[in-house]
Amino acid sequence: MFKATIFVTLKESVLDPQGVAVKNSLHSLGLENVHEVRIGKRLEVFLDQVDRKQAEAQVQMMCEKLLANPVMENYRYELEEVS
Amino acid sequence: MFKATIFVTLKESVLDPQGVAVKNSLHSLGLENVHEVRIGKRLEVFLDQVDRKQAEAQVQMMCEKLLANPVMENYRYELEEVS
Amino acid sequence: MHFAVPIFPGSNCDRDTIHAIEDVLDQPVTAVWHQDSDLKKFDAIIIPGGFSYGDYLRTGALAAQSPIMEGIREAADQGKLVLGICNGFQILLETGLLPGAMRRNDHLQFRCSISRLSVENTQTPFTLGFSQGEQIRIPIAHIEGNYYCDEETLQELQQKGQIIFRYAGENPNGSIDYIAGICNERRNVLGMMPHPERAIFDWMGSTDGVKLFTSMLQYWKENNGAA
Amino acid sequence: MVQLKQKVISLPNEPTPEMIREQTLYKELGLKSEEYEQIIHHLKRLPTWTELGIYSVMWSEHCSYKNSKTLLKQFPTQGSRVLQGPGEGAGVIDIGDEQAVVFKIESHNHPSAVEPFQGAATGVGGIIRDVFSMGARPIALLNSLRFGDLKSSARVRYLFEQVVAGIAHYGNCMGIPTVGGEVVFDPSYEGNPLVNAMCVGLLKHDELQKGVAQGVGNPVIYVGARTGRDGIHGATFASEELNETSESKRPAVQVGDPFMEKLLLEACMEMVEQKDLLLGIQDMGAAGLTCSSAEMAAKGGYGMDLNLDLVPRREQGMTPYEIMLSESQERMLLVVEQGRESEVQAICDKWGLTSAVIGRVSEGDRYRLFFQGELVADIPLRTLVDAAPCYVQAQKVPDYYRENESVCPEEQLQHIDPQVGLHQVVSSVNLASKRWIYQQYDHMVQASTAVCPGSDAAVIAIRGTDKALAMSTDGNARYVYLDPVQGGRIAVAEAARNVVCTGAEPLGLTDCLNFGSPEKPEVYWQLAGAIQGMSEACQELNTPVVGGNVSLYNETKGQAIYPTPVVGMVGLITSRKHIMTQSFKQAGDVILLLGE
Ligand SMILES: Nc1ncnc2c1ncn2[C@@H]1O[C@H](COP(=O)(O)OP(=O)(O)O)[C@@H](O)[C@H]1O
Repeated sequence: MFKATIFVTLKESVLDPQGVAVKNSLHSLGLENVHEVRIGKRLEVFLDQVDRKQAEAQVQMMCEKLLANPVMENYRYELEEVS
Repeated sequence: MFKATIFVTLKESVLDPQGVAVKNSLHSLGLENVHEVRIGKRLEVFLDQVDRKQAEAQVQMMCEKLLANPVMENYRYELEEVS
Repeated sequence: MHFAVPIFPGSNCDRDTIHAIEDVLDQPVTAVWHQDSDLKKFDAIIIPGGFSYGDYLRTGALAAQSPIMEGIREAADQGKLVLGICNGFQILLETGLLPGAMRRNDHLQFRCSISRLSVENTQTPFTLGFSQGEQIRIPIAHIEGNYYCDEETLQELQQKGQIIFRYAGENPNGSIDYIAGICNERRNVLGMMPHPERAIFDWMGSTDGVKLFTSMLQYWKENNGAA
Repeated sequence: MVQLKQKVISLPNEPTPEMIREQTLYKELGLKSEEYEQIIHHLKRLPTWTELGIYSVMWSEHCSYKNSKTLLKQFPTQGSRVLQGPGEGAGVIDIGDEQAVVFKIESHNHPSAVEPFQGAATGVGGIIRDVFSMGARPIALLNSLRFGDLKSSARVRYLFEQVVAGIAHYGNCMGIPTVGGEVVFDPSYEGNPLVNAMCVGLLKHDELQKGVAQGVGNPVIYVGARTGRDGIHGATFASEELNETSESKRPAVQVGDPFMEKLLLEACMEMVEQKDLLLGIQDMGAAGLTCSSAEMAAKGGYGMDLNLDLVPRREQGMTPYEIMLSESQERMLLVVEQGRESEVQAICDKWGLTSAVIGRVSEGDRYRLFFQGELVADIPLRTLVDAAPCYVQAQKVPDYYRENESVCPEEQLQHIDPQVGLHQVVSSVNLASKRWIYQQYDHMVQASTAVCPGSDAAVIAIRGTDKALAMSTDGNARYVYLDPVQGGRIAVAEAARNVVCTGAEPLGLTDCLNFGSPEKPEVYWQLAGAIQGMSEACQELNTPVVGGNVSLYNETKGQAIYPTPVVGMVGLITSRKHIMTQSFKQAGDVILLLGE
């Protein structure tokens, strides 16, 4: 079995309204030295698969087809064998 | 300046409706060997701070007070000095 | 009976709630900005629905940090009535004034419809005008109404009669034990996902929300002896 | 800013005026050679890259209606109740008691084809701003959607689901009920879905605002979200057909922030309540800061100086070109009397909004932009707005129309078993219940919805009166395709019938004309016919057109969509007792059929 940890983040020039709202809220908590917050996703996907190459291909495909929106988001992943 | 990368995940015992939905979608994409998906957040927080200890304390506090909900979430973070 | 309706950036049922109090109870009601923390002069507080702070991070989480929450906490401690509707409920959970947390609806979509509820406990200031087990119809409109708490908390809620409303029939969001509304142990703080302020005239499709407001007024009169 | 003789400079990292001419770079901005020559004529010199960008968006179909203007003149726009016809953010119609209803429909087709969730969401955001920039509080949203055959591909399903979710996201968060709409699935929309959003608002007569800049020296104030590089050239993008290179030319996707817009709405409402504070207000929508500032100045008959260094920005290193053409969402431009800047600022501060004085109204006709101390554009203002080119295209009756003339549908129908036919009709997705859609929209927020989606038209009660407003969006593109004139009439008549069925008298309408490329004679024929038919019906029913939107170039791979005019009609119900719904009420009631 493989576990893929996938990180999906917004592209640089895409507005992250959530990050801005959280930043402002941190300021009002007294943390005025926070000057940027960006929020992305972290997904853990567990795959029944013995072959690393194939696991990799599958993760690649799910990122492209479903997990990340290529118009606005970037992704990267880590793959590790687990039992 | 410090950059904190904070991971917020749902506790094991909490059913994650989004994870379940994504799993089902992956199945219908033909990836039937996916047997679990868990979705969490990854936040990047940039802090104007010179002292590592203080940065750490601040990150700890923002996680406890705001970024994670202790009823259903866990968090962990990594702190790195950036320029 | 003087009501306060706190307004957060992004609240959007504030006006509806104010109108409901005026139309149903004809009592004074004041909109209070989230930066004010002094709520001493009010007898009850209704936290309205909406998308405070855009629902960013977690619904209700950013509003829970507002200065006004101090005032609300104080009011709750003093036994004043605090009602949180929809986003108001979510805020009460995030502040810890009510136990549990809210997740996204199990079908992941926003759901707006008139839902059937059953009144599970009439021994509260909010429901004394209903009859036990009464089936009522009140609109819901939310994407995060999937109430969650751990097993232990659930048992406590059940044993102490803190579950006030349950969805009758279809569960529209996957909430644990069909929960639509819960109160605190002292029963002066109620959080509910359905919107009673949207069910006060026939032309709205239901008038079942009226009794919730009149119950609050009746309770207050009984306890304050005032008219 | 009185450096009168200052010379316009071209920025080092941009093409020089000479390069633009030699390499015909203006074509990349969607300008034709004749148009480029006209610009030179107006400026009496070669335009800089910044100036060219400004002309290109101001002269795009989206902003100038250059291909449709002459046809649109046919629409009746007058009426005893009309307080504001086409030309402002939205149309305004009197409903008595010193109140007026404000409404407008607008397309966001191309952005939705690329990024359906954000495209639809920002479409809703844009139309809401159009309405509250008139001084009105938005009270309802509607939409009209077209997608390809739902069963044909996963992409169509994805577009459909995401568009609905995007509309829901924005409207729900704003707290404006989405009370109606329509959706049709047809293969002609496969690669080019349609997303038209309509907003209805309510105002008191003395709160009516206009997008106009007045008074020499008065400050021009920017309010709302910071400017980023998103959506640059959105207006031009909307005025071209979608093809393989669309992907690469695509502007950075605009992300909607309904929370920001809610703050902007409330802040603007507070300013409107201060009765005499605002002299002019306009939304920065398509073509962003350029279009809003130029139009405001042109309408006021003044010039304008803007200092781009003062524009709040989200990203570093933005050029004047980018600042002027960005279509970042949730921004407004205001003009107030000199000395009252602090009142605006106080309200913005309360709502946590960024605001900045970015320029002044000036005497004369110059539109001048300053950046880092240099003059980067100096344009005769009126040439941006009034001198935009205007085209009357050639028309040609399409072959399909000729071929269809010999078809006799009555005869064809005789060969269909009624039982089979009925079964096919009722099982069509176009006829099916649309509850899956509208249960995702909060249609009850504001607690005034008297008739929810699912009936002919929605009804919104007006608090403090016995009145109510009925509203509906309708359009049947297949009819328009088969016979544009007749189809145009039908679109208006259907909307009027839906409104009447709730107990309302139709007041007027807004329309969105979704067509293919006007440069194709067959498409232009469709457009002309549909407008003619709609105009006739409007005349007949006494329902003036008080606003609308044109979306041309809806094509993929050279194939145009069905000609799709969408009508958004609003009607007045004088007493709540008159409100009707479409469902049968009880067994034994008599059923009557009216009409031919
Ligand atoms: N995209 C949509 N958004 C909101 N409501 C919709 C949408 N599509 C359809 N509806 C609602 O569903 C109901 C039926 O729609 P439709 O099938 O188009 O019927 P009709 O032909 O009577 O207009 C109407 O009340 C309409 O407002």
